[in-house]
Amino acid sequence: GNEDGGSDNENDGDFKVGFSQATLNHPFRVAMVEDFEEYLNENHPDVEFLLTDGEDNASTQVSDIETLVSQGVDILVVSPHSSDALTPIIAEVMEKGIPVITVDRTVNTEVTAHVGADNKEIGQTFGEYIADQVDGEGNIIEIQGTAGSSATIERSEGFREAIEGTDIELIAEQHADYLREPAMSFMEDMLQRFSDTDSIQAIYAHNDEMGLGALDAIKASGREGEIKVFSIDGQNNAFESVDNGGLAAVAIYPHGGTEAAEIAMKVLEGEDVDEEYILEFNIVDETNVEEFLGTGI
Amino acid sequence: MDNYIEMRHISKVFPGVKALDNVSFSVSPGEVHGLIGENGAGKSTLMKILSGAYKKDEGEILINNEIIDSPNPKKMIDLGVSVIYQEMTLLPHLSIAENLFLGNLPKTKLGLIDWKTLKKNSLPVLSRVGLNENPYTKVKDLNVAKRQLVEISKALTRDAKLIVLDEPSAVLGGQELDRLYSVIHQLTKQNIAFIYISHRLSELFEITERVTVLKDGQYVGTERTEDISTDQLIRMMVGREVSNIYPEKRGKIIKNPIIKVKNLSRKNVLKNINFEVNKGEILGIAGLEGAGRTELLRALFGVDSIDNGDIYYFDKKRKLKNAKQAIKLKIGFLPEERKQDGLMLNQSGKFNTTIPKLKNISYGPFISLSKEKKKAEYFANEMQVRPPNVNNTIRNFSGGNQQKFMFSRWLYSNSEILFIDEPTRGVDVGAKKEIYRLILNLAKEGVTILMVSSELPEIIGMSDRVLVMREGELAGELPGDDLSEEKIMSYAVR
Amino acid sequence: MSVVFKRTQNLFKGLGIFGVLILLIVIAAMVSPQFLELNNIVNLLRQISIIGIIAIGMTFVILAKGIDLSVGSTVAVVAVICADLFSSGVPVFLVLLIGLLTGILVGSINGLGIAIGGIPPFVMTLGLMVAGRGVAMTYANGQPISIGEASQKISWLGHGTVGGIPVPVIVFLIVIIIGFIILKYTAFGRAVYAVGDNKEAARLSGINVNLIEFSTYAISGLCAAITALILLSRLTVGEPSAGVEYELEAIAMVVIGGTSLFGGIGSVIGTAVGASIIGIISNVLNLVGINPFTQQVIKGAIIILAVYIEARRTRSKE
Amino acid sequence: MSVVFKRTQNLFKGLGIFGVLILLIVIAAMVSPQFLELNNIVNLLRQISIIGIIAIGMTFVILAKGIDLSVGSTVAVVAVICADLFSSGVPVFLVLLIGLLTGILVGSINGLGIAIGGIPPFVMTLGLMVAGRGVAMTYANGQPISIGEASQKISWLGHGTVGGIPVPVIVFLIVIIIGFIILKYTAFGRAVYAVGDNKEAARLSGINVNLIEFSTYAISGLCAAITALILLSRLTVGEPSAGVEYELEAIAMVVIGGTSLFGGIGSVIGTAVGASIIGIISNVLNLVGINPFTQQVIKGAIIILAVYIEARRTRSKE
Ligand SMILES: Nc1ncnc2c1ncn2[C@@H]1O[C@H](COP(=O)(O)OP(=O)(O)OP(=O)(O)O)[C@@H](O)[C@H]1O
Ligand SMILES: Nc1ncnc2c1ncn2[C@@H]1O[C@H](COP(=O)(O)OP(=O)(O)OP(=O)(O)O)[C@@H](O)[C@H]1O
Ligand SMILES: [Mg+2]
Ligand SMILES: [Mg+2]
Repeated sequence: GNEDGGSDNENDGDFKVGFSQATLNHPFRVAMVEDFEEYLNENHPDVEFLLTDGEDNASTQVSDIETLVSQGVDILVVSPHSSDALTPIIAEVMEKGIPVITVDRTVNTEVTAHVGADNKEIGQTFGEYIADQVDGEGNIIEIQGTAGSSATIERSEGFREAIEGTDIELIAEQHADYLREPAMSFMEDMLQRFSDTDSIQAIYAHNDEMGLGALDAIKASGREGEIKVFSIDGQNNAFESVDNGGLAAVAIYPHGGTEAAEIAMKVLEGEDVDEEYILEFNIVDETNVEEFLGTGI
Repeated sequence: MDNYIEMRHISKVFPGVKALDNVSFSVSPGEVHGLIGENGAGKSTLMKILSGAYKKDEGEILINNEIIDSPNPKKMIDLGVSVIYQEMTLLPHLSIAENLFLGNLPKTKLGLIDWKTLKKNSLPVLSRVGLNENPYTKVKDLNVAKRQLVEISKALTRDAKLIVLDEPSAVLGGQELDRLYSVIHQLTKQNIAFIYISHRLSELFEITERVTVLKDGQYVGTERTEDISTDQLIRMMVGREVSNIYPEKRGKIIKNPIIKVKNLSRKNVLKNINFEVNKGEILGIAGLEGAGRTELLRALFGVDSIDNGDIYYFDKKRKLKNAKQAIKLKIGFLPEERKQDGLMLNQSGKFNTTIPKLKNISYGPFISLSKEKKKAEYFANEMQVRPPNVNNTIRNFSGGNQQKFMFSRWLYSNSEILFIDEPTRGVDVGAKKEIYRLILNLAKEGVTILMVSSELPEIIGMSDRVLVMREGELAGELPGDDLSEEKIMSYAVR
Repeated sequence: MSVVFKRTQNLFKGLGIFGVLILLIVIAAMVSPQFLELNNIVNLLRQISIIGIIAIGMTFVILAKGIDLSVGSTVAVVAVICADLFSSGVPVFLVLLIGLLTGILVGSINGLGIAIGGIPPFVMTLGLMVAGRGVAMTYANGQPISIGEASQKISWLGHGTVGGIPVPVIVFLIVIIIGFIILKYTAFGRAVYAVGDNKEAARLSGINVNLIEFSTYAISGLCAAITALILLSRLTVGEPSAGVEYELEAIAMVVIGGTSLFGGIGSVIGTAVGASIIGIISNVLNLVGINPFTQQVIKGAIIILAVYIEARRTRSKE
Repeated sequence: MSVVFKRTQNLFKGLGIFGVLILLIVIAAMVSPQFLELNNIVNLLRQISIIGIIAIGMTFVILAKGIDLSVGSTVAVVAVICADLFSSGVPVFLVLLIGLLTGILVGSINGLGIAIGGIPPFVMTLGLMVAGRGVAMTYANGQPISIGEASQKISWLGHGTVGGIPVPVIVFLIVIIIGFIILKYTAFGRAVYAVGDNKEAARLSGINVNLIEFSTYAISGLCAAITALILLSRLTVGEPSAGVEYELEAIAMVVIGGTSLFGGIGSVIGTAVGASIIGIISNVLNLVGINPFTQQVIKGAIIILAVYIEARRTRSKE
């Protein structure tokens, strides 16, 4: 039984917030959770916070949510592994009267609120920006995240839509699991395959780690003047790299951890919230990098 | 007399070895047919071809005068040929009953295994070989002798018309052998034939009607046992005279105890054992199966803990904790079950020879491969290993030759004390004689030897003194010049 | 006496890791009051079922001295194909059948390569793990495939309950019981043990070793397919990335349950216990609300400890 | 005659999977003109080195009939700790030393649990794999730790070259050579084979079986640490998620190289060949520019095929 909302002057200590994270094997995901928890600690230190790690596996995340519900959470915050797979369980939770906030990724059922940026939109906007940076023509290599993950799919789709109709050619692609080392190895192979000068204009990497890995490979080959590297997320070391003339630009993908925490508390305290909270995103390049140094994840 | 089974012009080549070269022979129904030859002569290979386990390169197999094309194990079993291999082929983690009927388990109407019937069917078969065990006992919990009996029972369950016994006496002792003989005798009356492989020629005279001899993969001849003498058989096998396989005994051994055992006890297996062994002495240890002889050697070698008592080596009390310490004291141990406890089967002959003392072939920390080969070859040569290639994997050597490598190992290690458990199991006459000569020479050079054996002639022929064990106790001691089977047995059973 | 002694000893030995499980349950109940609530137990059982079913198939493979790394990819292949069929409106019954057959097919490819081709199981199933993932990804173009309308029709498989027990749990139990009966009461089952124990000896006893080996992989593929279908019902999408690392977890369940990776020793009951142990650890750590990173540390430690206790006990008896 | 015959045959047998490697190289050169370019070869070798070094350590473990699933997590633990030390300005030499010792320590924990505790290697190292990952994540708080200024000072390890050969490749070669010498020319190496072949016989031959088993895990941990340090130099960050699935790839290299998972048979040269085969497949598929999903299908197929060819050849000789 859920004690529906609670009375007005209820103490924070009675609240139990459950957060189901799709995976913690990624800095972006960790930062989201950390900011969320930090907000609670600072503003509502008595709220009980439960966190689960879906281990990059939809079915594990479904189990996690079941466990959180059986622990009697008053609100469920979910950063879904993938939209469709989490839809049934979230619908189930909503039916039980437990409010649900989705972060970063939506599901195909009604939820109390959604917080997040739109991966596809970022892919598209960033794609247009990149197209602009290479003057609308040339060869680009895409380094994708984990195969089949929705961030990968959407970041790729948006990007492809953006460059469609331009003279830009996508000459190679590979999955590097959002990790630096595989991206670096792949880039090394590509530098062999396209060994002629000016045969590659830019690299589009689905996250900063991979972008930095590719950049290292390019530097090692001495072709850094020739190839521009673009990446997404907004890690501090990526900003530093932009500042030092490494990465050409970084699209900040806001994770919305803090915002989600704010909204969650509002819901618990019975306030009205918007159904959708779309986060703004920024593109950081040498022109504006200074304001962002140190603000990243 | 019609032949039940006939093998014609069989040849088989292994990489580098012609194991069988145009061998023909036949067995009649109800006959016990001996098959003998030196280690590596090709006996086991011939039987593996008969069972369908190996493919022959040339030749044909006939059963009841019909050619069997492409024999395989299942087919040959169905045709009534059961082979009990030298290396046992029971499944240790399954029960006796399952091993007996594997491939032919009784089923209920639902098609499930009928465990009750399985047990019921097992009991009479087991009693036919005199094995008094719960059929649900796992085979791994049985000792070698009992396992061998299970193997024989297994053949019985398959309505075998021909049972091949590849060196049963290599694992069975006196009592079990007697029981086996009587089982064989019974079965031949029911027209079941046997092929009996053995290196103990005396057995052949006891139970076989005919004997076929192989040498170096070739057929030498088949003789009626009544018509031939031991010496003639040996000549056929070895190609020369081998007389008097036991060497001349020496006189009295000077009292100079190298090992002193005082009040040695180990829970349930060894009870308050006291004795001494003198330098250069060959001390025989006799007893029935399960008397605790193996356990005694293991305890002395430091690989089984002892509950009570002291052991002195070279006049110093020591409590050996593992084989390493024993080897450091220049003690060597030839275990009874060489495959389980002795050999690294996937490694080469030279590897197996040199493993306990790699220092002897090393320069500083590094092994010299040429030294390794030279040393191993030297001892393989001493032991007359066949084929004499120490680079070959141990697995591919015949049983007797594997044992020779075990001897090589401890000779190579310069052992001053040697514990040998059943030293000549599966070893051919020629090699046996070599081994006996070798043991005696070692003793003459001052090596102290404890020899456990179930073969009484061996104990009598070799020992300077004999200890008889019974149920974990020392039942008696006999001087070397006053030994007879009767005397030993009178202590062993009571 | 000796027989009675052996018997009780065997019983105790059979209890072995089961005793560790009971210990774990007691501890879990102590640290978390919710643990023993019916809801949570049902939950827990359902969670275990998913990989547990695969682990039962894996038990057959490992008993016969093999290993199957391809189960996770098999799940993905079956999931995307069936999702596609569902979304094209193919009747439920037919899709389920095709799904199971696909699983058996993948298993059979493993079986052929290993039993006939003589390829070491690790390499063969690793190859199929990599290739299978590629097939699933290619088939689905890297995207999850929604089963669409069909989600209603097969919802019973993942979400239904019978007498309060979730259908996946019932399926798991059935798989365990069938597995138990096959291994203990059929000639095939005994042959699996025989092959794992000593291949050569099994061959010489007239067992068709190739056929037995082949069959264990087909069974493993079938079990993976069952899991895929349950997942499909629960998630309503077939993800080409489904089942990643399932092979490791399934093998862990089997091995923690006391089955030897060197073949011939073990049982499906052990595997069920192993699955429960792994499931309980995750569940209770989540219930207590421990930080996920710390959870991993504790989880690893408990796995080691559980098997250590069992190893100690077994050893001290000798 | 017979001896000469045996010799050539042994040589050929030694060639075995090496022959498959040569075949693969020929095919690679045919399908991609860039493949044989010096640059690419250097590249390829460097890529192989990372996991190849781990695979050499793994060879020791597997030869002694063990398995080490914890290598990937060991890489992560060493990487984050050393990154942290680097960023705190600890001298390079000291950090490297601490890194290597940490690797040996993790390996030693495995070794203790297995050799003394009697825990099956799969479970022990799986437990440490899970727990180790948790430790790395906790230590780094889930975020990559940058090595900061130190990146200049250890750049030589990941990026340097000696006579045109990258340092990681040189390290890999040294590890191979040392591994080869130990296994072939030292008493310890012999003991590893003996233990893997027949533990009881090894014990009765005076080998300290526990010590040998223990040491193989320590060696494996050391190798994982070497890889971690090279990665750290190459990536300039210590990622707590580094090394995921390295264990699988390392074991694959060992097994493809002909080492038996049942112990006692194999060599580091085989492993080096296995590593090369895996490396070449990825490299050439990238060079040819095949779709990533299709790449997986082809990669899996080639792995199976390579070992199948070898299995065929070995078998047909019998
Ligand atoms: N699998 C194999 N591979 C290679 N050579 C083999 C193999 N099996 C047997 N040989 C060789 O074939 C020959 C005959 O061996 P076999 O085992 O038949 O001898 P045996 O007469 O049974 O000897 P023993 O009395 O010692 O058991 C030997 O030279 C042996 O080394
Ligand atoms: N692994 C074991 N498990 C249980 N009992 C054992 C085991 N090994 C030996 N025994 C028992 O210990 C006693 C002594 O056995 P041991 O092998 O020392 O006898 P032995 O005189 O050497 O006889 P054998 O000729 O059979 O080797 C026997 O009662 C035997 O059944
Ligand atoms: Mg033989
Ligand atoms: Mg004995």
